[in-house]
Amino acid sequence: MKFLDRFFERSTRHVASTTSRRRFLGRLGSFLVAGAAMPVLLPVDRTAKALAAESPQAGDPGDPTSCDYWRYCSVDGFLCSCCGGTVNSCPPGTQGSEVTWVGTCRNPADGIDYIISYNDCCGKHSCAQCACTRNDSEEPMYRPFNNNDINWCLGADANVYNCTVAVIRGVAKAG
Amino acid sequence: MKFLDRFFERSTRHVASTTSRRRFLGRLGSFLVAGAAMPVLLPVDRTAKALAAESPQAGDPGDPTSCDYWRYCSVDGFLCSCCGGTVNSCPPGTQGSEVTWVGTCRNPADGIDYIISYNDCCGKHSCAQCACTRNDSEEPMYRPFNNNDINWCLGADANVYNCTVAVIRGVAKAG
Amino acid sequence: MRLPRPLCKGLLLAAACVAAAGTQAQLPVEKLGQNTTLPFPPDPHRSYIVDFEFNNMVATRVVVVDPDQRKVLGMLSTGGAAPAVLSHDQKTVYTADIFFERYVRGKRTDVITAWDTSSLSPRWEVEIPSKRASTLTERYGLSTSADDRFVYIYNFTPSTSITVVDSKKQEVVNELAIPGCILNYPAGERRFASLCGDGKLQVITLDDNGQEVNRTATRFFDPDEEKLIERAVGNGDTYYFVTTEGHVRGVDLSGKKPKVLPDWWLTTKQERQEGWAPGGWQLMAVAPELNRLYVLMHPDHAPHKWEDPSQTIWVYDLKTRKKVDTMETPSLVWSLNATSDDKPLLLGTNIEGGLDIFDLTKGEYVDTMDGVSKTPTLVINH
Amino acid sequence: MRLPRPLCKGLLLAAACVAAAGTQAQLPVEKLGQNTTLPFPPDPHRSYIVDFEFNNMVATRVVVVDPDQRKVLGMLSTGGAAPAVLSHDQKTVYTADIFFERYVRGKRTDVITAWDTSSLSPRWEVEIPSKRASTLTERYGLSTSADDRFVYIYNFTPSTSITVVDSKKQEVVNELAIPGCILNYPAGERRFASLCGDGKLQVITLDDNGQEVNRTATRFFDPDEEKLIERAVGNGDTYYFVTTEGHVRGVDLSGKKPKVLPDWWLTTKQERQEGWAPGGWQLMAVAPELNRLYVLMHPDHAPHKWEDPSQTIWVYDLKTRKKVDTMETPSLVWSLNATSDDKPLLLGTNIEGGLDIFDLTKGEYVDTMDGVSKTPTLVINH
Repeated sequence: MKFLDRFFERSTRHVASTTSRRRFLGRLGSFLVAGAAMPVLLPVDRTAKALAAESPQAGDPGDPTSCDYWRYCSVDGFLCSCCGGTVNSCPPGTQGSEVTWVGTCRNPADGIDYIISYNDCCGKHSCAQCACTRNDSEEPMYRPFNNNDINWCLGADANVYNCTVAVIRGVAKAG
Repeated sequence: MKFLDRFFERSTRHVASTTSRRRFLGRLGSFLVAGAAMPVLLPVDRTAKALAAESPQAGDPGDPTSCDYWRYCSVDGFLCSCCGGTVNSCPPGTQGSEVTWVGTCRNPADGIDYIISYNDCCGKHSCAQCACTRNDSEEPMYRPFNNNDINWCLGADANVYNCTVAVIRGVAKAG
Repeated sequence: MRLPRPLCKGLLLAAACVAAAGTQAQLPVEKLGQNTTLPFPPDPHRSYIVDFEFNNMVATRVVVVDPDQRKVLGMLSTGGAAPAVLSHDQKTVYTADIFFERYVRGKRTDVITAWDTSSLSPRWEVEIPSKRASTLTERYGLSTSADDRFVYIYNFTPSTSITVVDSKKQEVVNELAIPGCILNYPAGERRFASLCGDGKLQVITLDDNGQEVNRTATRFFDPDEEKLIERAVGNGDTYYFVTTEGHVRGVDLSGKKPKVLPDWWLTTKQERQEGWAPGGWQLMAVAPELNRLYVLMHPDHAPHKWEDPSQTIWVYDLKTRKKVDTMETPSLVWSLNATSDDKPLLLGTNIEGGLDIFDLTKGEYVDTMDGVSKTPTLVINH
Repeated sequence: MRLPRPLCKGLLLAAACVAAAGTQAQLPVEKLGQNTTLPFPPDPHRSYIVDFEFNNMVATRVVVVDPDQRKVLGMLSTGGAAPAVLSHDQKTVYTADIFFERYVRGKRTDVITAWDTSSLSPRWEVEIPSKRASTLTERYGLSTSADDRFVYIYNFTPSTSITVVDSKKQEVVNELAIPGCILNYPAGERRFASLCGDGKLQVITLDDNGQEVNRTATRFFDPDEEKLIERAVGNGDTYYFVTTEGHVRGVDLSGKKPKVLPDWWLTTKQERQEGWAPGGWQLMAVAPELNRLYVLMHPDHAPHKWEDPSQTIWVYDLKTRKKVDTMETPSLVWSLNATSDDKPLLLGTNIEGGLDIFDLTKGEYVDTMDGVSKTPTLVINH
């Protein structure tokens, strides 16, 4: 799909590292859709970006500078890992927003669904590196805390968006 | 030259429609370089952009939305003809700068060298259409009124650059 | 002797003048043209592309184009990825701008800017509370009453509310809390709806001073059963919403209480089984004179694709609710809008910044204006 | 039991933990990291890319990168295509910003912003006269005295002058008219030169209060005979200028009066006949520890190509003034800079926004960081 290489990058095999929307809906709405297929777990290729990657932990596989990385299953923006920050810390001189949206992503290493908060880092303008959009556990805007089309810098001193981090906030569901 | 298609557009045959720097230097500095070759006059292809072009006058050949157009021999910026203006008028809502730089361009129709003022239109940000850079009669910055690396919106209410027009101000030298 | 060109024209000595041009006729000295204006009323196909400038998002723009001539007519410079809406009288573009004193920091100022559609210059501005929702630009974040008296601005802090600006007084006259609800779908002169997280549609009615006189909440959909995309399309006071699976829910807001219309599907059961579903940003458009609905459709539906662009547009008759046509484009289109005249165009912003043009009389893709914008989130028309 | 990962590390139970991870060990809950800082002193290869953002030019940036790790370290958000310069003590990046109240209109405010090189946050700012030259960013539009006490800002209105900011007092202490001359090439603690349209080099000496105590003008070149590109390269107090044809003119500014150095050519007569000449934006760089000069060269010289990018870099020994090497890169490079350490890199901004990296110890192109900026006019290093 040529879309992937242009407007926004997106994992070509992102199904591998994420859980399905139905599963997520189920968790939130106490409503489990029968037959939601378990996604096939594929290995994530890190070789291409090895130099730029942060040191991976065992149990947290993948390249945090790649849109493929499992935690980015519902990210929509620039990856702070490519902007001078890390997967869970803001770049120098930016301020992390204290309000945020959350997604649920499956870690392919342990099969566990984690609650990930996508905090926006703010106060400098668009980093414009590693644009990544993945909507796996996104909801329409009437469920704002699960929506990634909002500039969440509203929780910072200036609502000017620089990039997004992906912070593990807990376990949604054991694998 | 792949440069032409990327960073800035520039006429691939711009020599055709312009006079040489030496000739221009000669005019300004009362100093005529012997042997400055007369550029070969090639036809300018307008077919590709026919739909977007303004009506050409006889005697003023070429497409004012193309970097090839003879008057643009020393332009460096966005062509107002592509931005809602024309070859010599500013787009709606922008203000023309009253100070400007000039170049000397040869009109291939009559072989005359014209003095062209490149007025910048200001008060909106970069038009970002038809980027064009041609330095044929440009001088270093210590001759600022012949330099196109300056944002000439300094002569407008706000020095915010939108695009550039090319206005005939007189004849530099008959062909 | 060199005949100046205006003289040539005046004397109608065409042959002589061409000859003169061929030898030594000089082009006349010119003046710099200023104060260019666009004609009024605007051509019905004139299009305004809301450009998010995602790689910048501080200084952003609306690009004004003539899709028939494939010509850029000008632009508006906006602040902070401002939403834009056109007044019904065609005279004004409203943008809801956010400005920071040091562009990315310092004092924040939110304003409504009223731009003249002919001069493309600001006619007036009014400062509004610094609460404007900052989202990937979508419709109904900013709207106007049918008589253009009121401008409604959607706020998200993350509390949600609507700022009401009186365009006659040029001042803020109200801020209405809409807890749990989002956006403002305008209806008539004094009414707007908001879509709520509990599946209801809330409708607020104002008086001529912008004060609330009525508020209702009507069950509309079940958010635990389906995802109803908030990026609806309006046709007069009727709005069409669609779910991520292709289930259409319409509502008529012309009366005191919303009238929920019979629901229907974009797809047959077989098409759904084949994997067809809608997707895109502003994924639906209506051409009112044709009474047709245009929807970006995907052949390989998956839940996470609901905001993806597409090269395929399905066409529906809104009376029969049947699919009547398909259009294809070489670009990946993300947002649609149709013009409201009787020879309408469908405009689609593609993901490379271009504008795809479809002739709806012929029912086909015509051309693409490449590179007219950077991150075009929406296209709007008079 | 699921061992939290920190516990795994603490107990050094590597094998057990890996096993646990393979089964059901959970990743620990994390906190959002804030207040990230870069190490001080900075790595000698740290590079600052001045990004003009030509398609926007209102909200602009400086991108900070580690070229060895090919890593973006952060960015500064600047206003109005601000020039940037580094203090000699490595603690500060100065930018000369222009802000408009409504981004493209309204009240203009010019400031010098002093950014901390570790926190990449503004430490202080001082308002300066609204005269700052607005040009395609080039060196010596903004510079600092050797002791970092004074910051010199080049003004163009089109009258030319230099605003002097005292970084200790954090205030403007002087504005010096430099009629007919441009830029500020700093020398020593209290001196700067300007290049004049009459071919002279003007040198102004200040006292500790920023007041002028001496001004000289020295004949340097003949502007009717040659075009001397103002985008010189400095090596301590010595500056190298080059003409569009490749004629090098050096000047030593360390003394009271400028000492013009013997001129020389980048090319042999034969190379000139073959069409070799320099071209580019910041087309020259010096690696002081190697005492070498690097110049972007064109094989097909024509007068209008003097600002064109190139894939070819010629290397000169500054002592012998002889060409000693050639480097080639796959990109079209527009602006150069070399680091000042003893294992220097040459950095080149290419016209697609990338940064080309050359290892000067090996004398070869190493790699390109693609897409790290939009319109990179300059790269600067500590």
